[in-house]
Amino acid sequence: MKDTIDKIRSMFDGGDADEKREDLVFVTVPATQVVDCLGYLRDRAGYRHLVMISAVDYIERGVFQLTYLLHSYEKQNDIGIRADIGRDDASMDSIHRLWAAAQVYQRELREMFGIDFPGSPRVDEPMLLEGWEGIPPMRRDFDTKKYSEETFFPREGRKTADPATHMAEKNYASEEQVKRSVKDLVRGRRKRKGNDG
Amino acid sequence: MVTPIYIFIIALGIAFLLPLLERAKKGAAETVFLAALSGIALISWHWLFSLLTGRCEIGEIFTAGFRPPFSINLRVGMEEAVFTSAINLATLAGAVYLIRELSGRGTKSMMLYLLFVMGMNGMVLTRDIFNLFVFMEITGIASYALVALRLDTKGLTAGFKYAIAGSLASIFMLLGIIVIYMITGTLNIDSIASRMVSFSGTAAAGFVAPAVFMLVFAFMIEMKQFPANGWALDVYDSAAPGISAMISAGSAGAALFAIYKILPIAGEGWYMAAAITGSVTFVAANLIGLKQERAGRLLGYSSIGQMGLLLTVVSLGLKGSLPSWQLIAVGLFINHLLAKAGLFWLTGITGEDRIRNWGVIARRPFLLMMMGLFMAALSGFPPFPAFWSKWTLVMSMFSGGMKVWVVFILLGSLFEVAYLFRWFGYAVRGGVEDGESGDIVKGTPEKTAVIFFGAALLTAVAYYMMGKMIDNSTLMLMPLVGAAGLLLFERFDPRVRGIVSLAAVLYYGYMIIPGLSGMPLFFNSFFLGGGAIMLLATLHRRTASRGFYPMLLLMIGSLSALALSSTSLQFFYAWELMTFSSYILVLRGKKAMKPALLYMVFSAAGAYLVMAGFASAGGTVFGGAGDGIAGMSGSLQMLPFILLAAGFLVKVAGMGLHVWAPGAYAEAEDDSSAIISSILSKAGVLGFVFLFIKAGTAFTGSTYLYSTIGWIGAITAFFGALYAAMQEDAKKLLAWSSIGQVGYMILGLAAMNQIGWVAALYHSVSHFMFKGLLFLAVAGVVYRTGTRNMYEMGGLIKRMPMSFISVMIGIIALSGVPPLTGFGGKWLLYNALIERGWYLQAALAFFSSTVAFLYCFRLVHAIFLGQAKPAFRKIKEAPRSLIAAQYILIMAIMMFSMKPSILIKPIMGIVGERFDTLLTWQANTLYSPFGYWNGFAVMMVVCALFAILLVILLLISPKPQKVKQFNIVFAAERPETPETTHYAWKFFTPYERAFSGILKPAATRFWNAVGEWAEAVAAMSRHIYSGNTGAYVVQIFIFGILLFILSRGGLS
Amino acid sequence: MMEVLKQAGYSLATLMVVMNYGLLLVGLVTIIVARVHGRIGPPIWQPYINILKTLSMRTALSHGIMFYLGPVFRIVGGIGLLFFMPVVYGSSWMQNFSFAGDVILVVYFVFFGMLGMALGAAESGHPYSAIGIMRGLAQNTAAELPFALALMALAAQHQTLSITDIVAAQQGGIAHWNMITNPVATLAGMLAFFGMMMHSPFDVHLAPQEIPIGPPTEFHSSYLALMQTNRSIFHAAKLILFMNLFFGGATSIFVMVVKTFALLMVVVFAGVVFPRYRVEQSIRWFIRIPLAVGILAVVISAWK
Amino acid sequence: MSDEIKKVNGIDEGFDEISEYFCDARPSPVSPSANRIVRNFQNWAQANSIFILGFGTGCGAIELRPLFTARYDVSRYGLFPRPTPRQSSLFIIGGYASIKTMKRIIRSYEQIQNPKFVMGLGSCTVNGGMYWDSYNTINRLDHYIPVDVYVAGCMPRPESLIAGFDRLKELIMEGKAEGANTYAENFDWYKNNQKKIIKNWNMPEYNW
Repeated sequence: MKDTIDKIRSMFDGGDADEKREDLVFVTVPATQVVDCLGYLRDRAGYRHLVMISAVDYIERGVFQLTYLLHSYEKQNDIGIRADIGRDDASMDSIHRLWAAAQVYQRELREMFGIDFPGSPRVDEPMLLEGWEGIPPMRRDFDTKKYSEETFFPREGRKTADPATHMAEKNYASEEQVKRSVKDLVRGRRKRKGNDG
Repeated sequence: MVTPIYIFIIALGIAFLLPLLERAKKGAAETVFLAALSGIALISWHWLFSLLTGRCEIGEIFTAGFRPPFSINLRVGMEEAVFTSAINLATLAGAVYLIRELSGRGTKSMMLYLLFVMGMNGMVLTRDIFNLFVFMEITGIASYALVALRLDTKGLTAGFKYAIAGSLASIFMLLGIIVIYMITGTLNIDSIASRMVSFSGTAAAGFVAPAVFMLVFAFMIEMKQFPANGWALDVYDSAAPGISAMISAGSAGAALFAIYKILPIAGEGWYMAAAITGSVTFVAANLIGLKQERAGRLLGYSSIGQMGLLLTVVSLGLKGSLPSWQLIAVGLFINHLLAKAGLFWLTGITGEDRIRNWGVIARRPFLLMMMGLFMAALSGFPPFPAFWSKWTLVMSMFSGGMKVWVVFILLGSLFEVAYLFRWFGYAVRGGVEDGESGDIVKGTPEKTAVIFFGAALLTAVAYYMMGKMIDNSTLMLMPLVGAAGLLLFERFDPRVRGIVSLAAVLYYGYMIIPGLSGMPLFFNSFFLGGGAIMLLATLHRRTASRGFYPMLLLMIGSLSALALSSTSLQFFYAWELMTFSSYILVLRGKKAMKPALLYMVFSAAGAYLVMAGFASAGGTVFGGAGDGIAGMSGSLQMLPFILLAAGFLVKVAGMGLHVWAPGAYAEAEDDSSAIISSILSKAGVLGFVFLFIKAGTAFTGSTYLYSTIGWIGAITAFFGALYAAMQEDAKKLLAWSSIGQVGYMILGLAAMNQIGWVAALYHSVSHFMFKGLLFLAVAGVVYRTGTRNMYEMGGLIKRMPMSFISVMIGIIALSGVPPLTGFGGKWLLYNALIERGWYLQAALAFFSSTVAFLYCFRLVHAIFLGQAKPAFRKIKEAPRSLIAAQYILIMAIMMFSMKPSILIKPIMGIVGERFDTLLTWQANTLYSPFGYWNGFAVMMVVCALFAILLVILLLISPKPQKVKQFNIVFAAERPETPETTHYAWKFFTPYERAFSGILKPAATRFWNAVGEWAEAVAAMSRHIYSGNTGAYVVQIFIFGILLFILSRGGLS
Repeated sequence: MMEVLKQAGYSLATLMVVMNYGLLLVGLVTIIVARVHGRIGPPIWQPYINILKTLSMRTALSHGIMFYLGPVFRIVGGIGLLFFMPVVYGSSWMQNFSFAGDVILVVYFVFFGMLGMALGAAESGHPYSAIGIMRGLAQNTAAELPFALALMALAAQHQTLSITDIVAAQQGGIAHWNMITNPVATLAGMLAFFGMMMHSPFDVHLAPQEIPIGPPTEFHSSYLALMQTNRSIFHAAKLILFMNLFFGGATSIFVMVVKTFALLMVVVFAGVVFPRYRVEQSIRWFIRIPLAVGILAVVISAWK
Repeated sequence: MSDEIKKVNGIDEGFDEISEYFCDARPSPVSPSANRIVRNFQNWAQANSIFILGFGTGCGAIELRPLFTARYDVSRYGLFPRPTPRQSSLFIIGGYASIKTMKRIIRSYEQIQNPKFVMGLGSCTVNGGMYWDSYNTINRLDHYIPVDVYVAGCMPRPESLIAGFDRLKELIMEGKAEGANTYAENFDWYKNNQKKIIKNWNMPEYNW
């Protein structure tokens, strides 16, 4: 694992290793190096299994952070390759030639984040959002509540409440009474004590 | 009486004059040359005419005025006259055909040709053995030169090989002649024969045998006997086709005549040896012919085979084993002469040697017709001479107890049929493989004329022989006359031709049917009526359909003749005519080349079995359906029964012998399929009817034979239905269904009781109606959609409702569901089988009829129901004439369903008193010993119920919204495309899986293996002809040794 | 003419009896199956309510003329089957139109409805309908094989095909029933009976989870009402056929009810115990043991 | 359909799949029988024989299964599962409905014959439940198809469902469960709502 990380860092301009666990390490590499790096990991280092591809919208930094999580059956550990890509016209090299299964993740990322993977099969077909227009819904600048209220005829009378208070008031009123009076009692005694003292 | 010397004078004189004439005037040589040949021919015809009319006696001409042995004598007898006439006729025609090429080569070629003709005449005429040798040499040398005339390597080497073989033969002949002269002191053939006898037992007798051997050996080489015939094949292969024609037709004939003269000298011991050699050659040459791809060589094998057959006939005739052998020999010879020459000539016209490329001829209907005619003649189809000869030959051989010979001769003929029709198949359907010879074939006028002349002559001889051979020849000629008459209309619009044919069939039916009764009436009204309906259906044709109507008419006519026949020969004549015409009809289908060949080979094999059966039955009069014969005549024995039954089983496609049927039924043109499947398949049923009437049940082994046939029928019914359910092709499905349905008929007939026969005949009619209906409806659908794959169709009910109704009625009738006609047949059949005690067969038949539901449903579902395809969304209803024919059939079905008695009562009358009466009628109810059936009541109840319930549904149902094809509940989805929504392909897969154990095509594999085996043997044997001269010489010597051994065996 | 009308009236009466009996049977079977599951099940008259409910649907749609006629064909097949069969032996009014044909007619008439229904269902264009039909047809034909053999065994035994005569031959106590006199044929017939009744384990053609109820997927409203009615008639008619063939027929309605009920229970109990066969499995099953039994039956009966 | 298949089948430019393959008729309300006795009788039959088409869109579907088991056994009340919409009369939406699912719900709903009833199962069908602010699940089912009975809860127990069935039966008997007619009468409103969320509307206006 250590050797592999060193190799990545030396060969693919990797950044510092972010070791989450003994068997899970993340390394950030430049976006242009990702495909080579993954190819190396798959063919040379034994990380043959693509666990997933995910994205995080760091709107503050203006990037999407892509994470390719790989698993090695021999070494029984995982390496995550991270890469930052710009949020505007987000695009990334497709890795469906390395793992055919990657096309599903890439389709999903295209649909949910608007990250394009040119060349990936069926990448433009929606999986869930048939005929979606506008900002992809997983981007952080998409206001889902507003969208829902505008689109889905919200039912009147919905309000949010703290479940604990709500339950206490609605279902356990008498117990609450007792509790409160006990509290008051205790508080009063304290007060009195204080007064006394 | 013109003396034959003139022949030689003319030939020699003109030959010498030709160069002078050529100098004198350009073109005069050709005229004189042809005039000379005509003169020679006229002389021989004059003899023939005089001898036939009895105006003169047999002429003996003594050349030097002395009697033999002091001079050479010539004889002009009947045989000589016939042979010289035929040869001179052929050579004259051949000269006309060749005239351009001959004149192109200069006068020397014409001289050679004249010498060649003279030599052949001399071989026939002379009675002097040395003179015979001389003429043979003349012929030989002339022909080497003619073969090499092409001046290419092939021609020259072939000529060289010919010369080598010829000189070997000459050496032996000369040696033989010398020795014989030494012993007998004479060269006259007649006196040699008589003197030879007197030498037996003397010291000279030791010389006789070798001398005779050498003589016969030499002639055998000249006769190109197997295996000493490699050189001859190269000759046929490489000479110009016109020359090959002459060598094959003429010089081989002359050699045959020579050996006919020589054999008596050799003595009786040689007859058998010669006959065996001949038949071995016949079989071997035809077997090897199977693998031939080149037209010239193929015809060469055929020629050699024919010569072998002729040698067999002549030797056996001389031996005295074959009565009326002269007729056989002359028939075969003339047939061979004209047909073979005709085919060689055709080869010359097309200029195409590879038979795969013979598609070039397909665009010339006339030449194609000629080719078909010659093929038919060569394979021994009626009415050509070979048919009558072969029939007489087989008959006489059987009566002479020569059964093994029959087997070999029929086997050889079968091979010949196979390769000839393979070639014909390529010609009709093959197309052209490479573009180089793709242009249209053009014959020069004189070549075409010669071919036509040959065909006409052949037909004339056929007509003559037919008049001699067959009783009631006028009636038997009717189908041919009708077909020939229709040829005159070929230029007209197809619809005109169709209407003329229809009128012809109707008029013919109107003329003959009133005079009939019994089985002939039944089958004739069935064949002719059915034929008329089917003809009506063909009126939709817009394409040229050349030759379609004549052949159709011929087939319908021959079926009618079949039912009318009163002797075995008539029956067989009609049978063969039907086979040939239906073969042509099948071959007209677009992809029908292979199925048609298979059909032809199996039909021919079946026909030979039938012929052998007739022969083994001896002089039994067969046919005529035993009108007026009360009960069964019981005059057949086991062997003829088996042979005939086997022959008919081929025709009805009994399981195991069925491999031809699916292809033939399915690949024929769509409307022909209806005819072939619904009408023609009944010919076998008719055969069985006639056979069973003749055979009765009294002979030895009858119980087992009938139950065997019964089982075959039941198994056929079962597998037919099972395979039908697995087909993707609508026509194949119907084809398999037909095979199965005919199985029921055979089962019913084999039960040999009244109910069974009524069942079989009733089912025949019923099957004709519903299967014709289905095939016509499918024909309409295929015509419109352009595909036969059912899964490509679907939802056509909206576009073709009339066809849908036809198919629906058809399948209800077919599946045997009451109240339509199909049920009657099933009911009668089970009663018959129970009466016979055949319970297991009955259960199997029952099961088969339930399996029939599978394919019935599939047919209607995959084509008409389910999802409509966008490609067919604007398709039109089937053509009107097809629909009209279908609705006539529907009306008939409805009528017979409503009142089954109007069909069953007459059938009961026809079956008549042959069996104990088991069926009785009471009002509308038919009673059997076991049950009863009231078709009328059933129909009424069903109709009433249907009407009442429909009204109820209309009353209780809210007005339905009409929806379209995708308005289905598709698991909350919408169907993507009609193609993926229409469930039709491999419909009964689970069924196929469950029955996988018995669905293996065992019969097909078996017959494939037989075919491959035959081809492999042919391919192997073919390699002995390596083309190497040395090898050929070795073969000649090996042949000599074999012949020697054979003659020892024969002499002892 | 009067004769015919009288017969028609009688037959109608028979039809009413059998239809109600069949409906109650269907209800009862549902209850029995529920009890086996440990449930209470619907009331016994639930089939009536179901039919009334489907009849009270206010809309319907049609895929074409055959779709409309399919259920009619189906119910003609069911009623026809009943009409060509004597229901109660000796009863003057329950002979129906059995004079029109014998057992072969009856057996073939089973297919009439099946074929018509198949046409109707296929017209809907629904692939599941086609699959269901394929399965139903395939399985039914296989079941016919042992049945045909059993039938032939009976024909061999009694030398008749008339149902009335077969029933008549079985009169005079249980010892004369074909069940006793020809046990092998009865066994073959009963094995086929499982398939012909189309109960579990031979109900893959309906396969509700896989090809939503197969052939009738598209049928609804009044079409469905007709088919539900037919289901009861057809069920009862098939039971009566087997009762007549193997179990001595019936001399009164009471006997008919008892016998057919007992027969049905055999199938129902087998159905609740065994899981469903796939098509090729059931076909293979039919062409093994039942086929062998059937052949044995024919051989024994013919040999006698 | 891909262009290739179109070409193979000779489908020209003007070929419109929707109008070619689907019936384009609009639904029309069918009023119940005018005769009160007949109407009541029919309503009684409808109420006592309810064929359920269950649409297990969400977790709620798990609560449907126990209904048919020995413990709850709704067949006692004349309720039976039915796998095809054509023969069903009660449509149960078993939980949250995403937009993509809505398309299928609408299709199945329209394929049920009149009279038809809908039961919304679980809070998600009432107001979106815990997915109330999702970009992809609807909030109120009754804006898309008429709903007769809501059974609230997350998830409601089978007992609640049985209570819902009782309520439905009452409604049917009273003749108040006329969702199909409501739908036909307010067809345009429903279609507008549906089309607002379903962007690729590749089906006919009304799925017969």
